[in-house]
Amino acid sequence: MKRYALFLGCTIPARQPNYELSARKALTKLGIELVDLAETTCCAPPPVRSIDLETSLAVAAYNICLAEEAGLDLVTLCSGCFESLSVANNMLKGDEHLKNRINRVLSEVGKEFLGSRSVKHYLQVLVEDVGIERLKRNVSRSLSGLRAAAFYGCHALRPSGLLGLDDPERPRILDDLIEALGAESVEYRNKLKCCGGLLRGYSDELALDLAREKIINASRAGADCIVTLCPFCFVALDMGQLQMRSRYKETYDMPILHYSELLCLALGADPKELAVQTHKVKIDKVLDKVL
Amino acid sequence: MGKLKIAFYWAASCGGCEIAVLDINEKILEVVEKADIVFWPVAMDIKYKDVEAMPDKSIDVCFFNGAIRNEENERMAKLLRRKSKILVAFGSCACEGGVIGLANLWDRNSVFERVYLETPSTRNPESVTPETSVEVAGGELELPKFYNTLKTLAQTVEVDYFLSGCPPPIPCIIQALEAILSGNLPPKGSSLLPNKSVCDECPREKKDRKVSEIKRIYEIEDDFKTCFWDQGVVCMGPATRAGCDAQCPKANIPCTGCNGPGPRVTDQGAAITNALASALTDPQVIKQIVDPVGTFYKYSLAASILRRKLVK
Amino acid sequence: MENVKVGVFLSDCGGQLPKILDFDAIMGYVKGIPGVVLVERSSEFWRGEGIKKILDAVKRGKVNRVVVAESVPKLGEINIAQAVEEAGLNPYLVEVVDLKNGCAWPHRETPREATEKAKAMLLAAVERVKLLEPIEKIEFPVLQSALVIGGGIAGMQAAMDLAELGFEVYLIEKEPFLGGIAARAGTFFPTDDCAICIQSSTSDVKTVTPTSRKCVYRSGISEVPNLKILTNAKVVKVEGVPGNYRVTVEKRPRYVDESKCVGCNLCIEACPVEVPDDYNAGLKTRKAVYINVPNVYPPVPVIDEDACKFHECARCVEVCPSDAINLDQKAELVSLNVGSIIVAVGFREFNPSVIKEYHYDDYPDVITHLELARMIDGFGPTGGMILRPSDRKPAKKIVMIQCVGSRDRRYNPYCSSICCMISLKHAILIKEAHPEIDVTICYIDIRTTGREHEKYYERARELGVKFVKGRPTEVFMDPETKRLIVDVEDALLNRFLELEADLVVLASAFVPAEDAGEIAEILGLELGEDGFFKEYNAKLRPTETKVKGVFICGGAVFPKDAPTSSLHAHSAAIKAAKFLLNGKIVKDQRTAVVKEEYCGDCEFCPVICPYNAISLVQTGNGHFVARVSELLCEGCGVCVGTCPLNAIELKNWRQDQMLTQIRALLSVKASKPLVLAICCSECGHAAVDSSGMAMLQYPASVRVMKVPCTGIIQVQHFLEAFKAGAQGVMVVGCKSDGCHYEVGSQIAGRKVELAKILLKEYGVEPERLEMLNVVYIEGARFAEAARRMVERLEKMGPLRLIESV
Amino acid sequence: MERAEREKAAGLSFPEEVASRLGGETIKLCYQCGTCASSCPVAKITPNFNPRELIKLSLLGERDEVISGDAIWLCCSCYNCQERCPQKVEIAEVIYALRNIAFEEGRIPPIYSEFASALLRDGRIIKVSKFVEKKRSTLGLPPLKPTGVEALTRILSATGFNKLYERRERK
Repeated sequence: MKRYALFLGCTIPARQPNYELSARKALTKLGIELVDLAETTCCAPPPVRSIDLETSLAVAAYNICLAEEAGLDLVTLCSGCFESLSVANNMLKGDEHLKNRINRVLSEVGKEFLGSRSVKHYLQVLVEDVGIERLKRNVSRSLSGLRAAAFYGCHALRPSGLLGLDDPERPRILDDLIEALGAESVEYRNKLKCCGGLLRGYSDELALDLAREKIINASRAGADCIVTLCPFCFVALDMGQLQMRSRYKETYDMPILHYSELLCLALGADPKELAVQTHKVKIDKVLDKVL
Repeated sequence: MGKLKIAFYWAASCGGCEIAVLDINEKILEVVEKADIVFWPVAMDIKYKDVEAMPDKSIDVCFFNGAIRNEENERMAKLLRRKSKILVAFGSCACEGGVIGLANLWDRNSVFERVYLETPSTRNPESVTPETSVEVAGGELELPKFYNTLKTLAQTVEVDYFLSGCPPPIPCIIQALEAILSGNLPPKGSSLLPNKSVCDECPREKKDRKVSEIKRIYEIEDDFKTCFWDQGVVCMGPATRAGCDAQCPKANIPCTGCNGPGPRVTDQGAAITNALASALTDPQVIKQIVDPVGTFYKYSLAASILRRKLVK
Repeated sequence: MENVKVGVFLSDCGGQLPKILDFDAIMGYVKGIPGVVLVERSSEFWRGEGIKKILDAVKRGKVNRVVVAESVPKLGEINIAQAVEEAGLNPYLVEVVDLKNGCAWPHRETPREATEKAKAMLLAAVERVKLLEPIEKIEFPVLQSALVIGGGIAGMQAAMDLAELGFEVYLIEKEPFLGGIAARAGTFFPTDDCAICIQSSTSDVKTVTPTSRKCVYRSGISEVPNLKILTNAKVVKVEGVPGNYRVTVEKRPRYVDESKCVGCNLCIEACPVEVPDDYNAGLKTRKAVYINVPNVYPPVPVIDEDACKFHECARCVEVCPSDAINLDQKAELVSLNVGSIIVAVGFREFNPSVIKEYHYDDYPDVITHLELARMIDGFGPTGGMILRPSDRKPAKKIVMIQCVGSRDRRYNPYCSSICCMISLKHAILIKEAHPEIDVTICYIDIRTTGREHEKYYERARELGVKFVKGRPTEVFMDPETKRLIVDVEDALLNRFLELEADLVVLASAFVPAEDAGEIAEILGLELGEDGFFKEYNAKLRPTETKVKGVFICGGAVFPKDAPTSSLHAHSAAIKAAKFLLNGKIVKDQRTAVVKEEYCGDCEFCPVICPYNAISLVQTGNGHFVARVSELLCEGCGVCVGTCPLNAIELKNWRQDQMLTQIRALLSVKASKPLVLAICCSECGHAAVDSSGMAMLQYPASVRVMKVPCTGIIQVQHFLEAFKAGAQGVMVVGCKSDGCHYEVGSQIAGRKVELAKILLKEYGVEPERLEMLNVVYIEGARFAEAARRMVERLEKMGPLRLIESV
Repeated sequence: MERAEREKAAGLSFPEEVASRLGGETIKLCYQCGTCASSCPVAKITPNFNPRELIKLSLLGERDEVISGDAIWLCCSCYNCQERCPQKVEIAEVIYALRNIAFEEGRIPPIYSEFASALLRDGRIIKVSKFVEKKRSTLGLPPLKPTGVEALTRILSATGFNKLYERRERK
């Protein structure tokens, strides 16, 4: 059994315990042990980076130090956390000068970044530690007939040089994982473009425009739902649709699912255990199709 | 022909050279069969005045180890020169000043301060340092004057042969003794070590001779077969006389240069920096050298071109 | 031991020098130097009556060493050396000093000091000349033959030039047919003629004028006397020395005997195997036995080993009327002896698949320009039609994307230099033949820098080619219409465009030939960071390499259009001819030599030698020692400056000679702090000369010593100079990337840095040592640095090296 | 920014100032090919943001326009441009560097100051409400482990983040 330190970040515990729930269930069921670390903080994502790049590196490195001390690799459910921590981890591993600079900051809290651990997105854990084949064998409720639009968002893939999750131009990981559950992964236009999530709060208009395009393209391609791998994208597309309804006076009804929720369903979970009622756009259409 | 008369003397040195003489093992029997040892303070009870009493040139060969650190060393060097037909500078200290030659980075006062006052183990509440004469009960005591600059034997008197090394390699001592006993000696002024460098005897493989980073020995994972230079470690082998059979590199320690510079070189440290400058891929690497003098001149500072640090 | 008799000949430059220098004092001083037997004074010594005096003294045996003080050093040196040689004295027993530019003029404000410096200069010259030994010249034979690697435009042109000059030439091409990348390109700019059109052989003068051009297969290239063409062949090994290379060529089997084939092509008709035709971008198929296009040389089919079923089928053997097909042919090794080699391996198109956003690898309608060129070619797979590969329907909208993999720091940072012209040429050809086709070129910058090139840009605009200033971010297929869309910002409009396209043509970068690295390795040539062959000197020796007798030309050096390739090829041919012409290399032996008994096998010198002139050999008693090639050594002394045992020396710059010179220069005192300036004989000393010529003043206490290259300098020399009384030392060499011996000045710089570290430890101010990198025109920089050095030393106060014991 | 860097930055031209900062190092490599602009999802929907223009303005030294303008805050950090830039300009990082400069000068959008104050107070940029925290057990989730607010505070004061933030507060 492989053990990981689970890095929750901010959005998930604050807004999406249902995501955490499904991810914990699925991973545990597939033989991954998750350890919760004390004293973690925000991963220092783009909003913090915008204020001070050095601070964001130091904060990310601090959190990695906690994992180093625990002797565990980190797994994240959030692409934002994945990106912040991976970028810091790989930048510092590759740049002695920068590492020393950040370690001078960390010495204030008695930590030293060593670069001895890796940071993974839970999709990587599913592919690398569980394996597609084993995943398929565990599927007790095939999702065949479901047309799912895989949505990668940005920070799971880019900057690719520092993340290495998948090919940033032709990613397959989420598509493969969707198809492993028996569903069909549908192609749609501008699949790899941003959900606009990071503009929320600064320019809701632009953020919604970007999210809207995703919803339209996916429905045009005949998708039953959009599958995300990041709580930020999830909010942008799910909550986003409610806001779109009032802003554009149009009807949007595209269910948004975390991949882990889809996975739990395929592994045979009762939707009630997953607290899916928290979704702003109801996912009953999807449930009807797969149950 | 009668038995040869041989003398050994020990000036400023650690005593290792004396041990090396004993390390020739059973060869010593052959030596004493063919030669009488007439003067050897470490092993025999003979006073200076006995040496002074000897006729000039009455000693056939004198092996002189140690550097010239003080007045007494110099007096004895001159005395033994006068009494000996052949004077051999024996060991790094006599030949190149040796490790103690690094004291030429300081002067008498700073050496005294460090040695007699500052070292953590020193208890010297009255701050006594050596004086050349001291009044004591019963008269005046004289101590030899400690020089500001340590000299090699050749900087003091004319030397006939050099047998460097810290201590000199045993096979070379044996060869030298055989040459002396047989009278089959090279031209005066020669070294009794081979003219090649340690590299010539070293089994390690040389590769591209490019140094992009200088490391100290503990910073590398030695593969036990690649030349230290090609692993980024400064090894004095290229600028050091052969004769030791590269015993340090063979024991996975880079050469530190105890056999002294090659026959056509006066400055061992400068010689190795030439090679280093050629091998560096980036001039900035130069800054990674920790203790350059200690690295390049571990045994030969006193014999180098500039000989010592300037004292203003 | 020879009795050394030095004659010193002092030119007063037509009476100019005595206005500054006290000639009587100088003459008196020189007379007193031991070994000097004759001192003469005249207005000039490098020609006329003056040189006769030197000749006379040598001929009559009065002197056997000559020191001349003359103010035209280089010219004078050559004349004097020649004259002395004629008089029967070895020309390397002469030393020339320049008292005008090196002393009187730059110190004319301090005549007394200048006089003292003149004494020092003459003393150093006399002491040096006393230690000089005669140096001989050696001749090495040069075979009258050459190998040209690569049968593209450049290789063919160079091979024909050399063959027609009378040398025996082998032209080898790794493909089965001549022509190279150019042959695939259709037509050429700016001549608008066929790609396969080259110069015609001058041996053909009976029927056509020698100025005419012809297709490769009509050019008579195969009939040029002395020229032997080997196709389907590659170099596998090169041994030997310049002038006498032994080359092993592997000739792969063609399975069709060139001497028997009559070119009827019955075999091709009969062959049942069809495979995609790579040469034609896979747009059509070809047989297992094939020729690329009808007009190739040799006009003999070749069998594709990977596709042919050989004896299982053998239909071609059955139909061949001349019994030319031999399915059992084997690869053979051919050994060639040549004096010179020209590398003309060309370049190839970059595979743009790695730029995934352009989808070259998975959208069939995204192609490259070479593929488009095949479509435009009437002999090509579409007979000149511009079709979409996906469905073979005519393309109506074409978008070309420039700088694909060029000017891209992720792949090739350089500008491939010909892609703009290729795109313009193709756009024009398409528009002229099919005005209805919409052609858009997306560009970052349009570069049309050659003569007559801009007119292509104009013509394209006239014809209605559209230009969009912007590099597209991606090519994608609209999921609904399945058409290609090029997503680009037009920076001039400040607007985003989604350009629909039937065909997207990528102006893919041009990169080094696949075997460039292998050939470089075989020949010991250097490649640039870009992977192309590196020229000896981009400005002055653009077709030469560091390996004597080996030349480079055409696209092997950098992507080139046809005119430039031709030009380059002719240059390489003339350089090769010049090398071959005498039948021998005469080389004086002012070279390095290893005292083998002292060589410690540390193996630094073979690596550092910029000319690969040093190798390791095993001696009789089992030691490995370095040995210098008398042919390859250029006498720079970089090895000398490296050797930690002083086991290697230049014959005319021995350690004793250098030390003697250092001490002599510093033995005549000056009122200001003495400085030794060690200058290389190239840019370093040229800058000193030029400062003198311009009468720029610097203190006469700066004493100049000339060495071949600063690479010869050792750290010991600095220390010896200080010990001999120098208060400061300057090293004056070429700019580090302009060193005439490649690495010398760079290494000298590092030695200075290292020595500064040592000096600091010795308690000597590191500022007493300085490296100055100059070029000839920077005499003012030298004078300024010399003045500053002396000022600095005056402030520091004197250097007292050994205090009393 | 480290003190030495700050001192170096003073008196530099704007492009150099940006290039001397963490994240801004690659700005001068830009040759205005526009790949970033056509890669940018935001630029396609608003005339107020174009990464190519933003870099051009910076390279021309239009410091005020860049730092006080709206554009630097409109980047959605999707890294599409950076991924495809043929000159390896780290465009997203350059924009962070520009935002850092703006922040140092007290120009910061309210949403970012909300993030910053939440971070300083809770160690998270989004607060976990008591309600949600209590709900965890009913969902069957383990209780949240304490955050490292104390360590974070020390890190933020070591990097000067606190002061940056306070400066904004004063403005």
